[in-house]
Amino acid sequence: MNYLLRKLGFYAVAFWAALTLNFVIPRLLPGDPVDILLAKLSQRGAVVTPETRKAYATLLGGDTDASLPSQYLTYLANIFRGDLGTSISYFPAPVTEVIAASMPWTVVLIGIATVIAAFLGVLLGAFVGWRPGTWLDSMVPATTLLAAVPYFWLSLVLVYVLSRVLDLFPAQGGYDVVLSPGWSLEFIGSAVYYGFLPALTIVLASIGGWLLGMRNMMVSTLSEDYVLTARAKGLPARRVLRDYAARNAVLPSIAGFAISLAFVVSGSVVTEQVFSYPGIGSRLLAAVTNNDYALMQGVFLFITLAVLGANLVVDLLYGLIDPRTRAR
Amino acid sequence: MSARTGGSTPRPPIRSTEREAVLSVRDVSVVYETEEPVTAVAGASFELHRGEVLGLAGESGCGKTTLAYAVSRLHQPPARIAGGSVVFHDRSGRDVDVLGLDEEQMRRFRWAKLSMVFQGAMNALNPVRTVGAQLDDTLRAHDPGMDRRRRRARCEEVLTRVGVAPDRYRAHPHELSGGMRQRVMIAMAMLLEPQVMVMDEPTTALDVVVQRDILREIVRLRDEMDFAVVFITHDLPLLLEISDRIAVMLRGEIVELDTADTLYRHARHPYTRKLLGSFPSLSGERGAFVRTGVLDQQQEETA
Amino acid sequence: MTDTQSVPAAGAAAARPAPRPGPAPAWRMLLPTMTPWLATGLVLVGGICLFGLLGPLLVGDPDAIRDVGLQGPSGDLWLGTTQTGQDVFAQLAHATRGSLQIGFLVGVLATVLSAFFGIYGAYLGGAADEAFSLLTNVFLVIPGLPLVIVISGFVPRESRGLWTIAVVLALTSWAASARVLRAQTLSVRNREYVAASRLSGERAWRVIVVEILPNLLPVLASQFVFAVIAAVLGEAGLSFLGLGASGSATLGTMLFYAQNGFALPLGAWWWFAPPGLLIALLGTGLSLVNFSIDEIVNPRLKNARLHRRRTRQAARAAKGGAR
Amino acid sequence: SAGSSDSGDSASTLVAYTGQAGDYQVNFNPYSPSDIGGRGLIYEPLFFINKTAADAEPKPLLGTEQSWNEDGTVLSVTLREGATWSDGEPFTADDVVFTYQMLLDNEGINETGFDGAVAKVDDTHVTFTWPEPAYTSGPDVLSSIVIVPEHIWKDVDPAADVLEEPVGTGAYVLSDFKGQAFTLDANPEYWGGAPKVAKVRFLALSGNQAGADAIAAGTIDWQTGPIPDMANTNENFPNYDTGSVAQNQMVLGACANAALGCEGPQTDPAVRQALFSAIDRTQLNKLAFQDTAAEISPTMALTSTQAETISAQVEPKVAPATADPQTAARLLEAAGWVKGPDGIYAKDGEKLSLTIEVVTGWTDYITAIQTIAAQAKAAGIQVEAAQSSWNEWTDKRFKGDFELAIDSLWQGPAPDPYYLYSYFYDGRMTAPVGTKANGNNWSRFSDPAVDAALDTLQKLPPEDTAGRQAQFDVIQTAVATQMPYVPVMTGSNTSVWNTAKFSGWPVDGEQYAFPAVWSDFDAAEILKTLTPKAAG
Amino acid sequence: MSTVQVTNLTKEYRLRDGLRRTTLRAVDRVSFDLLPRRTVALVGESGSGKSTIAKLLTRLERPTSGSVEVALADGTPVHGSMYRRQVQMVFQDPFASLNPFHSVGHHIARPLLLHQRTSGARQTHERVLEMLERVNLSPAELVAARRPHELSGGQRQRVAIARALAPGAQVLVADEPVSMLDVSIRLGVLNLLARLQREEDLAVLYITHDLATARHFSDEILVLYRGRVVERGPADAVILDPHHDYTKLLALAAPDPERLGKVVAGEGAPDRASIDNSVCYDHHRRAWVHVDEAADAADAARRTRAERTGGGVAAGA
Ligand SMILES: Nc1ncnc2c1ncn2[C@@H]1O[C@H](COP(=O)(O)OP(=O)(O)OP(=O)(O)O)[C@@H](O)[C@H]1O
Ligand SMILES: Nc1ncnc2c1ncn2[C@@H]1O[C@H](COP(=O)(O)OP(=O)(O)OP(=O)(O)O)[C@@H](O)[C@H]1O
Ligand SMILES: [Mg+2]
Ligand SMILES: [Mg+2]
Repeated sequence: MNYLLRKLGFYAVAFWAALTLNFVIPRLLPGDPVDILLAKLSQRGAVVTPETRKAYATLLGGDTDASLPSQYLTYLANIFRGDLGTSISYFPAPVTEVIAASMPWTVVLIGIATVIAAFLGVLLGAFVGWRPGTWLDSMVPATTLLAAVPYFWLSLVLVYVLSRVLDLFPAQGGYDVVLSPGWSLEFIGSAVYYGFLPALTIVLASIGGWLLGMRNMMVSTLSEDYVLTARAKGLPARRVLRDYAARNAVLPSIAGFAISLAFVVSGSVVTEQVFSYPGIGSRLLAAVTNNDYALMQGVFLFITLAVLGANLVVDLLYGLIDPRTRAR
Repeated sequence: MSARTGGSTPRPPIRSTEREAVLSVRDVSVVYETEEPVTAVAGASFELHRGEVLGLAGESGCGKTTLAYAVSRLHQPPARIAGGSVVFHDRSGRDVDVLGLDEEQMRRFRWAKLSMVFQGAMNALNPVRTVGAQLDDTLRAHDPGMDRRRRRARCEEVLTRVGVAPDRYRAHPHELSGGMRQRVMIAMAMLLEPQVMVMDEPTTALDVVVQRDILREIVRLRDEMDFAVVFITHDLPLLLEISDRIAVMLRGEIVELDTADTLYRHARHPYTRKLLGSFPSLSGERGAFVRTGVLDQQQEETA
Repeated sequence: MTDTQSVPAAGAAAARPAPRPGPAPAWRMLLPTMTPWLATGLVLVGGICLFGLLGPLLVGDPDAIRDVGLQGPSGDLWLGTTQTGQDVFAQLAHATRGSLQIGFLVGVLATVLSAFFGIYGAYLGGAADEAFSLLTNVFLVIPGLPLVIVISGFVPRESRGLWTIAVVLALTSWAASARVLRAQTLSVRNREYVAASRLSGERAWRVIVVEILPNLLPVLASQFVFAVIAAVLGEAGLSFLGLGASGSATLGTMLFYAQNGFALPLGAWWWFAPPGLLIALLGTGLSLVNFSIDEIVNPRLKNARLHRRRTRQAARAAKGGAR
Repeated sequence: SAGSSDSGDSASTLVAYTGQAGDYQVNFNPYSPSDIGGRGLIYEPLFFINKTAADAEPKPLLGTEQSWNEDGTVLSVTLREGATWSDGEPFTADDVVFTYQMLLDNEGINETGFDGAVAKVDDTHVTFTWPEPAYTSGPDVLSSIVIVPEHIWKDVDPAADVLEEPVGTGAYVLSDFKGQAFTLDANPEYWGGAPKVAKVRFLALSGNQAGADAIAAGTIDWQTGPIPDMANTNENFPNYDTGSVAQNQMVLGACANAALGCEGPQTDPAVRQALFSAIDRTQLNKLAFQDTAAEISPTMALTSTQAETISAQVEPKVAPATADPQTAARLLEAAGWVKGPDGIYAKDGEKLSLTIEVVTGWTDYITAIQTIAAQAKAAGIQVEAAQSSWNEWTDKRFKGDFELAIDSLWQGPAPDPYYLYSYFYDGRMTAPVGTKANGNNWSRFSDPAVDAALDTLQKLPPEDTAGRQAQFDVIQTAVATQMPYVPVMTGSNTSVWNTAKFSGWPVDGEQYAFPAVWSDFDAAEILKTLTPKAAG
Repeated sequence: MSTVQVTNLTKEYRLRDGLRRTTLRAVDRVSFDLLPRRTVALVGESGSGKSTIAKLLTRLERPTSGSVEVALADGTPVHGSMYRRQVQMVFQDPFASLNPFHSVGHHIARPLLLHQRTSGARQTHERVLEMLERVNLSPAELVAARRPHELSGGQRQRVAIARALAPGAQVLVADEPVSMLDVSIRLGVLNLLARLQREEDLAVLYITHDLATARHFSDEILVLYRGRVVERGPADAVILDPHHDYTKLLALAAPDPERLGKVVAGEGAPDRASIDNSVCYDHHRRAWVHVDEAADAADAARRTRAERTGGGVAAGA
């Protein structure tokens, strides 16, 4: 219970910090985003009323009338009302709508890829760690090489080889555009087919971290007394591996999910760009190249929110897996 | 030697020497194959009799743990048994050459015939599994046919035996105190009613008072269940109290092996005598301590 | 080893000296043992650093164009030319220097930040520690690159220099290290020699720098190496997106131009592959070095590595003994 | 959910890529700046004018005939009978009047600057009236303004509203919209008969590279934009062919007018001319433009369709193909620049160093700048590129916050150099640095003689070639000597199209339209002309 | 020659249990005096507050209430950095109390320099060697150059003692100084401590859970149970004639080879739940004293002492 409360408390703080960061960044950095944004809006034909200006000023700073604390409060109020302004690159769609359309793609892509990478990485790591010094150990430097390759470079190479040369997978997009998005089997199949390469990129590039972490923990765990005890008890090797060594070694990997997820999300932003994937990463980049500050901020906020949410879930799960957390 | 106010209970008769052997260790040598190979145990031999407590004493690093591991073949790769034999004499009369067993036979042999309580047993329980699960899987590994209810009953029985409430079956190790964890480990060691238990410093990490409780428990259980104990510690006074016979190790060799009483009063090896001399007696004279004059002075001041 | 098993402080296990202390000086403990992996890593990193340091002095003008673009590698132009006929090898040398520069810069900045928040916070303890570690954890869960992208989006190109990018990358990458450092510091701080030196009246900074820091050097080194990898990768990503430092040549900008010039579709692998590979090799080299540093931080890893050799030795000896 | 849209005979579906980066956000308001394309397919103007032809005879669309009155103040248009809106309503003169009046009422959407008066004569006739002769306004009025249905648009705010279900008279109607693509179906009720290409799908990809990949994969049929190794398209992609028409003058536009606040070496005409001479265009064409760019005249008149308007007083007529560093040096030294020890000229301690603004992702221009930088360096001019987003770049240009910017100038609604001059060289269409110019003249060039000549040209009927040429002489002399936009080359908009699936593309012999996907009205003409090859 | 007077020393730790906060009284109104050439032993089970007292005494922690007053032989109270010079500590773990990165010499030289006991490198070095000789580490020259991990546990503990004495400490707090050493060298280290104590007139607080050494090494024993003193008096009296249940329990638990085979199944374990730590048996007074009573008395004694500034006062109670 305490654990739960503490975690919830932390995520509340982290969420608040992200909101505040979002508020602070445009105010700290040079440039006048509000004017640029409004100029663009009026270029796009929107009527810029003093209210519009005020709304963007609370979002992006530059409102000299109100004091900083009152700007901050208005900003928070706007956010909680779900008002993130209008996107100019997708004018006149509101930012929230643009994000809502692309968020599911990213969530599913990264979610599945991360789960696969974590699962495979942990599995391989467990085996490599269980038998240190065998040929399996050479997988460690190999995956390190993969992890050190820039995501975008890897995805470009994959596109070139698997899509252009071998023509196995589509190089762009999230689904076959002939189909309409929906829960039809055909569409889901196509989404999986289209998502394969981006997911493969993420899996390849991130599996090394999981593997290495798991292997190192495995090695440490294997020298714990309770593993020796388990062996001395005459348990079959498989049971020792599963219930004593791997079971305990995997905990830090799970606890370290935050770091890896933030990493993967970062990498996938670039990956999405390469694959013209309809996810939130490409929206973010589009927003940046178009100086669409409102969208930029919104996307950042949503990505952070999603990462926080995922971590919260993992942390709560962790509380179930590791009984020690419940006690402390 | 002045008498202690509490008076000493009479020592039980030394019974084990006359009894048959349960474990014969002959000339066992263990080498650590490191850069320069270390012979941690050099030609150690002893016989363990049914139901006795054999103490193994010696300074840190003299090879006590290594010997204990070698007996149950738990040594990890840099270590290698360079020679000797370990024979287990089963109650059924069958002799088992421990060093000759294959992996699967060894797996079955462990714990069923010979169990261990490890040095630093505080960490010998998996922190993320319940005590019950860890007891249960031991039973399952050795008796796949046993049904869940009977296993549960057995686990609760051994827990009760060592003085842990059976409702702690579902507890996680961190919910237990150090002493309780140690008891659980002892319960686990008894689970399959082995004929030999090797205890490697089972109480070192514990508080003096708790340590006492555990020792008492061990002795009581031994009396009840008649298993033999190899008790390893560097605490000679403690060994003298609980063991029937004591082996003193020095740099990998057993330099002296005798009954506790003989060893205490008529130690032959100089090293044993040195060890004994290092322990001031609680109720006895100051021994090697040099403290003079201070006491009287204080008396004057407080007066 | 001692004769007591009183539960050591977390991490103290790592500090326990080897069973048989040799006459080696303490600083040797900080040096990783040479392994094939470490050797490979050092050769890779050393080679790339040398290439980045000396390469630019030896190659021709990386910007000079030639009439024919996209020539394949030849004796003259080792890695062929770009679309505009520029010498890829020369560009690679300059870009390597640029990437190393930013990697090193970020590495230093991030390490300093993480050391401050991790070590100082943990040393002070109490409210400061709580605040610092909260901050660290918050920074940890906020995804870095999106934040960097947003910041880059707000910073006008003119002010998006090398330093800006370095600072931004450092700001978003120190947290993980700080957490590790904090844990390590907490364990070191509780060691008795720290208390002893405080007892002798040492000042706080001296306790941190002289007593605590040496123990953290392997961790710091590992974190530094990690920060460099992350920075090189992060910068490459940013440059690839066109958000990198303006006016600097890095491997990322090279890839940007290669992508821009359709290097891959045109089969100009000599233009597209080397920068990416160089990043990967640098990263791999640094990671390999890091493995060895990790072995100092966590000696169990080293034991695992020695395991195989010893198993073999033991098996051989057993066979010899049996005969 | 909708399930899959009608399976669509893929053989008669044309997939086009407009160059849009990122997903589409639905908006088919042709007057909104975020209109997503396909405008000419759904909506139609009165006439179509083929800019790639030398003569500009308007081709009837919703209008069938047009004529000027004697003094060039009244333009009469006869409208098509029997055209219907895609919702079934008939198309009438009222719609035309409504549309033009809407432009007059909403200044924000009046991009062509229509400033006449519109009047309905009868159900099939309308007139456009100007107080002064306005010959040059004709083409815009006739061919650049799409007619919208009054019965729907009377309730629409043309500047801000989003149209999700467009109603037009064009050859196609919207069938299906998704963020990644939208599909248009042939309009069975089209007045000219339903086009043979039954479906057109516009894809959203992430940029040129993705487009090239898609061509390689055969997933798109028509794209306008660079693809690798263009010269060998036929070999690389046997099903595809390229077509390009040199129509856009690529320039290094300078913030040229110091009087309006421009700063930097580029305000010196000698510098701009030296830069002009320093460029090795053969090399540039090879390295940056895959040899697809064409020669350029310092007068900016297209050498292909507008050659006869090039003034005899301007020398050379065509920009030199190779670099001429001597001339560059001569020009600079005459203007007081001195070569420094580093080989770069300097004057009063200021180095001759110029920054060229370019948009991130404009791959050919980025390469071009790299090339020009190396060439200019040989001539003692230091040039470097600065990449920024399109918006930022546009902002800079219009605010005068730049030294040089690479861009291309564009043609007017008809093949007449007048339009380009009036767009880019009219001193009244600019503003001081810091304020946004209200026209396209972002170099801030200003010359009263040019302004007067432009006014005169407006009043001269197209037939009066001699009179017009006199004015062109004035303008072109100024353009070539002042060089506010340093001519680089004439850029081709290269399109790649699938010749295996469709025939009838506007190839060299039959240049019936400007072949760019994004050029709405041309695209409409092309799509109406194409025929699917494998009908089965 | 310095004396330490500890009066009603109390330490509370704030524990955070999720959102709740509780306080744990680790040390509760403990009073005693440390006099030159005299050793006071603190015994008690794990967690009884022994180390906490050591930390309070050496000012590694601040007391919640109560006082620790150190006075020089002439009665001048000691403050500030002087305090650090006067009161030093020897830690339990010889492996952890020396920094593996510094040479043995460095460990001893630092306090010398910090407290201006020596000036200049030469003098410091000579002094370091001298200190090492005093703790029987020779050849000192060689030992000084070594690093801690090149020494055995006993040697290390001697270095730690030398370091503690380096600033000229007159009060030594030894927190289980030998419990981590091999049995065979424990006596050596304790004897060394005793010798130094005699030579330097040290006041020593000896913390241990080993009753046997406590008895032989100290003059007075304080038995600590859950933060409170439950029995105090001359060493032999406390060990050989324990009054408090807890002391009895401890004595019973201590192994005594004289009682061969004492551990038998039938041996009854005293019930710890019934042990009461609110009373203390004082062997000097030969009477039971309630903690509150003792605390009041200590306060009173302190006040009188303050009035008589510098007058020697008897130990606590
Ligand atoms: N993994 C190992 N590799 C090399 N040498 C080892 C290893 N483990 C132990 N040794 C050496 O073997 C010898 C015996 O060690 P062992 O652990 O058996 O001693 P011990 O008597 O149990 O000591 P303690 O009382 O400290 O537990 C020691 O000298 C030790 O240094
Ligand atoms: N920093 C701290 N924060 C909170 N509680 C503490 C702290 N230090 C000690 N304690 C608690 O104070 C009590 C006394 O601890 P202390 O270390 O003084 O015991 P000890 O008698 O030295 O035990 P041991 O024999 O195990 O060394 C314990 O219950 C301990 O948990
Ligand atoms: Mg041992
Ligand atoms: Mg303690």
